[in-house]
Amino acid sequence: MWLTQLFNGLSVSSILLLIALGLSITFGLMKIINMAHGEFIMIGSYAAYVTQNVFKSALPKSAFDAYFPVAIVVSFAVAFAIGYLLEATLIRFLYGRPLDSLLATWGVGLVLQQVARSIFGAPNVAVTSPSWLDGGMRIMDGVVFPYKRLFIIGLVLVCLLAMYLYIYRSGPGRRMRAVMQNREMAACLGISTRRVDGMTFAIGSGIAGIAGCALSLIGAIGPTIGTNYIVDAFMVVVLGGVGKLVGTVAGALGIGMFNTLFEWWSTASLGKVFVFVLIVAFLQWRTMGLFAVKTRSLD
Amino acid sequence: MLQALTAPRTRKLWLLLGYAAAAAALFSAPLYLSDFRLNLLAKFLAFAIVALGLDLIWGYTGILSLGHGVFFGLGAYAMGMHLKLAAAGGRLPDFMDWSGVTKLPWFWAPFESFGVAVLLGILIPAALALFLGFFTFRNRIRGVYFTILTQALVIITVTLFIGQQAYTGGTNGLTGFTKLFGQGLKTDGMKTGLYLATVIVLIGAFVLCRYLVKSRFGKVLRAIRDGENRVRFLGFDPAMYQMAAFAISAALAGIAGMLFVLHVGIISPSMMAIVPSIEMILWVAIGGRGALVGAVIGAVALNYAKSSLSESYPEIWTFFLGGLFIVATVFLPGGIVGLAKQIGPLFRRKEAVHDQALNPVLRESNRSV
Amino acid sequence: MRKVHLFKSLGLVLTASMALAACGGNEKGNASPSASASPSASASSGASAGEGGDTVKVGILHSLSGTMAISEVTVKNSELMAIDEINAKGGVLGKKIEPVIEDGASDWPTFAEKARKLLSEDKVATVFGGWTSASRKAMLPVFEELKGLLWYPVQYEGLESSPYIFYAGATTNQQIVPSIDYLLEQGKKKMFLLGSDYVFPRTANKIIKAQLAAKGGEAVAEEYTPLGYTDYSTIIAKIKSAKPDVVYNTLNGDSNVAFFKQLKDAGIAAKDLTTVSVSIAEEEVKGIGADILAGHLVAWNYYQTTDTPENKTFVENFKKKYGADSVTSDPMEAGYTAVHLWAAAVEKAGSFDVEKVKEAAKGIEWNAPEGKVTIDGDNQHIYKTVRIGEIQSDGMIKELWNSGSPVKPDPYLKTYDWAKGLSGGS
Amino acid sequence: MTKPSILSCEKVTVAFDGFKAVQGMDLALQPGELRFLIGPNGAGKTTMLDVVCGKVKPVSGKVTFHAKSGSIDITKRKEHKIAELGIGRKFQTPSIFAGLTVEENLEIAMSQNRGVWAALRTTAMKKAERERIDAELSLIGLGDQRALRAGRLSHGQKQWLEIGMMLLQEPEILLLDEPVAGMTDKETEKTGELLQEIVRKRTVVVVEHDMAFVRNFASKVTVMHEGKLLKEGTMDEVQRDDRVAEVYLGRRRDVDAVG
Repeated sequence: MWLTQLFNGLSVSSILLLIALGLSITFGLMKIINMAHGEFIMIGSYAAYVTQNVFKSALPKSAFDAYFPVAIVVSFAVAFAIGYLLEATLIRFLYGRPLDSLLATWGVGLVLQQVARSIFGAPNVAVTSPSWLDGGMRIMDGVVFPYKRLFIIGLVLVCLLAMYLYIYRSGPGRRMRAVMQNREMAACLGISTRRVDGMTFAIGSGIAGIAGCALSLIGAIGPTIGTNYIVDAFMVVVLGGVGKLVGTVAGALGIGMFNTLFEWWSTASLGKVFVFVLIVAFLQWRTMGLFAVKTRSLD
Repeated sequence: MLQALTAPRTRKLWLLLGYAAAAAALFSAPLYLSDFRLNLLAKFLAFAIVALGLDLIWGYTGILSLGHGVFFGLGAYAMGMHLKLAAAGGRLPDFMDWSGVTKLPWFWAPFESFGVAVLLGILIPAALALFLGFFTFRNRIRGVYFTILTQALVIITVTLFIGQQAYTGGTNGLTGFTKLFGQGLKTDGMKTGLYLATVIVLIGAFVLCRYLVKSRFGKVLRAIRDGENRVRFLGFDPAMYQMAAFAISAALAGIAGMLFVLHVGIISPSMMAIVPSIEMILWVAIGGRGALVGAVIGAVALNYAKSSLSESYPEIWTFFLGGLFIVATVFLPGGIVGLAKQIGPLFRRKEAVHDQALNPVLRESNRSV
Repeated sequence: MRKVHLFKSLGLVLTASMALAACGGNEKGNASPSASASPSASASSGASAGEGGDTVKVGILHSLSGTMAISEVTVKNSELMAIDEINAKGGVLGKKIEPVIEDGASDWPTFAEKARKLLSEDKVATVFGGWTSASRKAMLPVFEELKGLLWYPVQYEGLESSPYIFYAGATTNQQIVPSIDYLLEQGKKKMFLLGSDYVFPRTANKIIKAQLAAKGGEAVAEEYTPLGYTDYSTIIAKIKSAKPDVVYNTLNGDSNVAFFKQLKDAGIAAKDLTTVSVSIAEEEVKGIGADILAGHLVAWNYYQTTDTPENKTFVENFKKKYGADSVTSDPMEAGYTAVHLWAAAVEKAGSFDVEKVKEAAKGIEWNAPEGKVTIDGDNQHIYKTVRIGEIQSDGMIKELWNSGSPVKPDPYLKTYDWAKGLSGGS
Repeated sequence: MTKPSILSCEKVTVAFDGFKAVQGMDLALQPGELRFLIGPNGAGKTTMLDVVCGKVKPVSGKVTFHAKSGSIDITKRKEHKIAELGIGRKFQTPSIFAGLTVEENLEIAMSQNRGVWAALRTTAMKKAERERIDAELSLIGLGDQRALRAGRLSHGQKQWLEIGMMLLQEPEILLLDEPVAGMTDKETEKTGELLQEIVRKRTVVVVEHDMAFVRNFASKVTVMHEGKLLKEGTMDEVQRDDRVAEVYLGRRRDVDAVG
């Protein structure tokens, strides 16, 4: 049983990480308190839904299983594009005003929900998962690791690796870090901060889109699903320490593991309460999260 | 002529005149508003009291709390418990009966008395704020960390209230109130009375906040907003001031919650959740943070907009509401009051009020990460 | 800082008077603001108030935004369709019904506010609305105070009988109690009770536990997850280790999607473990995926496949109006039936007066899509046929068992010996 | 030089993430002394001030404040307590309260009962307080700007306002971090005058880069390098020292964050 629970903990952590990764960019690096992050996850889910429908209606049945990889790309692309658009029209007015960004993106979230409702209707829609993700790996009697869960864990690792390489090992990533750390200096060095900002926000949104696509495998797809994830995503990023990729990973693992553990011992509701009490208590001790960036400035 | 109007002495007169006119308009509202609209207005005015408290902690002290729904809810539950007991008339409240509770829980008993209920409706939120503030402010948790922490508080409280259905009424909350002071809650006299009581409490809260803001306490709060550490090196303990402001703010939210229950007749955990808590912040943001009048205007105007938009466009009104938030926060960073300040100089033909007059408030209320 | 006060005060007066004036203005004729509204909303904008002229206003109050919109919007649609049908036949008492649509926004105080608005501003003859118990509980005092009429279309936890509410959905003895009996008869005695953490599941499970205790069954575990919960891996692990015969599922909304998807992934199919759900109807099946739900059981009073002539027309008309791939479900049928029952009661009373309609409604029979329904005059609930169904891979639900005849509603379970003490003194 | 010191730091070591910004530093101040703390970037000067005012806690070492009321170990106190005891600190960047008026800034800074209750009860300034502030305003030359928001002052005016605040705070020891940085010559001159005024009544430590400015004052200079004490003495002595010359003129080191 402990093996199943360990796996479940890992699985929950991977999902938390997936929903928080995009936010660790838009919030962690750009300091935009993006309350519309959940809605980008929703966009990803709907993109998966639309891709599936296109495959269903336009392509032979045998090709259907291939829709999912395509859906991941489509989800990323759609969320990326909407993110880019949002940055260009709205977010760029909000740099250096994190709390204003909270309020404005809250409004964006409301609008996006209503857009989804107008396009796809209020009820939930269903995505049929590809057959190669059905079933699970039988470890031993009674212990099954579902393929979807394994797939999500793998997907998270891939996203994480890609993000790491992009941020820390590529030219655009270096420019991105330069802009996020010192905007004026970067501008002086000839970096187009406008373009970097746009790209960064779009990438963060795109990753949220991937999360939405993956979550369509195990959860609901509806206009308001974003609200189910948004608070958890913020908790993960904050617990880990804003602006630290490794912190986000640790935050996700911590919350995921403890949540599974507490839920197993008590009930889902109490487990949730425990985890949040723990987060509050933990932040008292490490006030800037697990991996804090130390600064010497006065405020 | 305009210059004469704005001379220092007449300025004060105009201000007083403005307040007097507003008060007169509010006090006479029962004469020209229908029952339904009066009830709505009463609810908005209750919200304005929360907004005042929020402005104190956010606009003046620079601490953004996304957990005021909890304080509001605790006050509301205190009043709700009293009303529930009054409605039960000595028997167990109906939901307890169904949940298998046979005896009134000890912590319900004090709420039998109206006075105690009101007192607890103020003290419990304040005490919780002090408790949370004692740790967080002393540990110098601030900015976005504090904000997220208050969200955690919301989740914890809401989950607990829902889970303890036998004692709190669960998701349904408390409703089905009938009596207050032995009188019917739904009589015309009672409704008008409750409305007027709300106006009086609002004016009281406004006067209190104004006093606080003008006192040296208020100056220290603003100093903390501008530079918390700097205040520390002047020999003040910012944590104590933040705790005090947070507790006062929470108490105001509790008072608002109590009035809300009296007008609306229901309190449920959903009123304490994240969404209402964020909406409360929006009232202050749109009204104009760092200006008490702004908080009141924001709460009333935004709720009025929400009500009328959803009445006129029930299926797509969230489009407009969302759009309003976006436009207001991006293009009206000073809120309605800020707009007035910007328009003001056009009429005055004096040196234009530079952005900076407002900037510190915005910058510091934004300072977080 | 200096001369700002003047403008502050001006702004204060301006806003206050603006708000008040607008409030006041709106009160006189609600027609004006909605004139330019969307097509369905503009239906509400008539020159007449209440039952003046040749129309009569009724309120439609469901969540059109927020988390509950996923369920409630379709009920609104079926209610509007019923209104259209009645209007096409000449209306009630010769007057066309004019729906006034309001959004409860998944927020209970908003339900109360809008109910009050419908009754006191629009002066509607009756209101159809609500879904969650919380929204009904929030509206109840308003309807009792203003002596308005509410038709509530969803199955619920019972223990209520307001003189101003007609309960068109099932109460516990028309859904949960017979479904447990059915399971026990099938020899399934060990039950795992899983629900969302709110009032309906907790009350339902309390009843189930009493019933099981009296009839030789056993509740092996009772688990609640917060509303909107999305990860059921731990719950599924708990189910595996408890090894029940049945999972009795009272989860709500998005949680159902997550639970069933993850149950299937964990390698548990319907043939391995029976689940009975009371909040999953055709509409929800569509949102979860029929491939995932096929074989699982549900308990309701109506399915799209229910074989009555009335249902054939109902489904046909609904598809015609809302698209060929739309489905009908129990709450939609209940909302539709409620509108027709009200119209019948009005015709019988010869008046829109609430008290007269209430009096006339007693004992009214109507051939609904679910079969014959009768209003129980004692508690304003409705006699309904109970049906256990199995979800098919095409998304439809096949009836496995039914109660044969409509069951008399008993919201307080007074006629069940084992339920003594459940509803306490009230 | 045998007067009892008012402040003594012994073997103070400060570490940030393993990096030792200050290592075994000793520093003793006589009452009424004006001491300059100089050294290249990264020498640990500002960190030393941070230790004395409580902003940074040393990993080892002792800092003792010999106040009139007795000796107190600073390292165990919180910042606001240290400030209450009489150690004032002016930071490198002017950190006045931008949202408050000049007058309000001074009002807050003034030595007073700093408890919440006292602040809650105070609505207007007493006559004595007003007079103190008026005097201060004319000293720092901001009388005309008293009702102006401090955020709208020029850079130099902000520095003076802050010095004025420090004076009203009436500390026994005043720690100044680069008071003339970024000032015009004229402003620097005026600041020098202010400083002379300040020194008359209290002990002052100044961190400064501007050697010309330091030379205006005939007082003791402490040179720090790589977190350690390099040389202590008069300006002339220090300038003649070979090691000091090497540090300043020799190989330029890369400047890290600790400056």
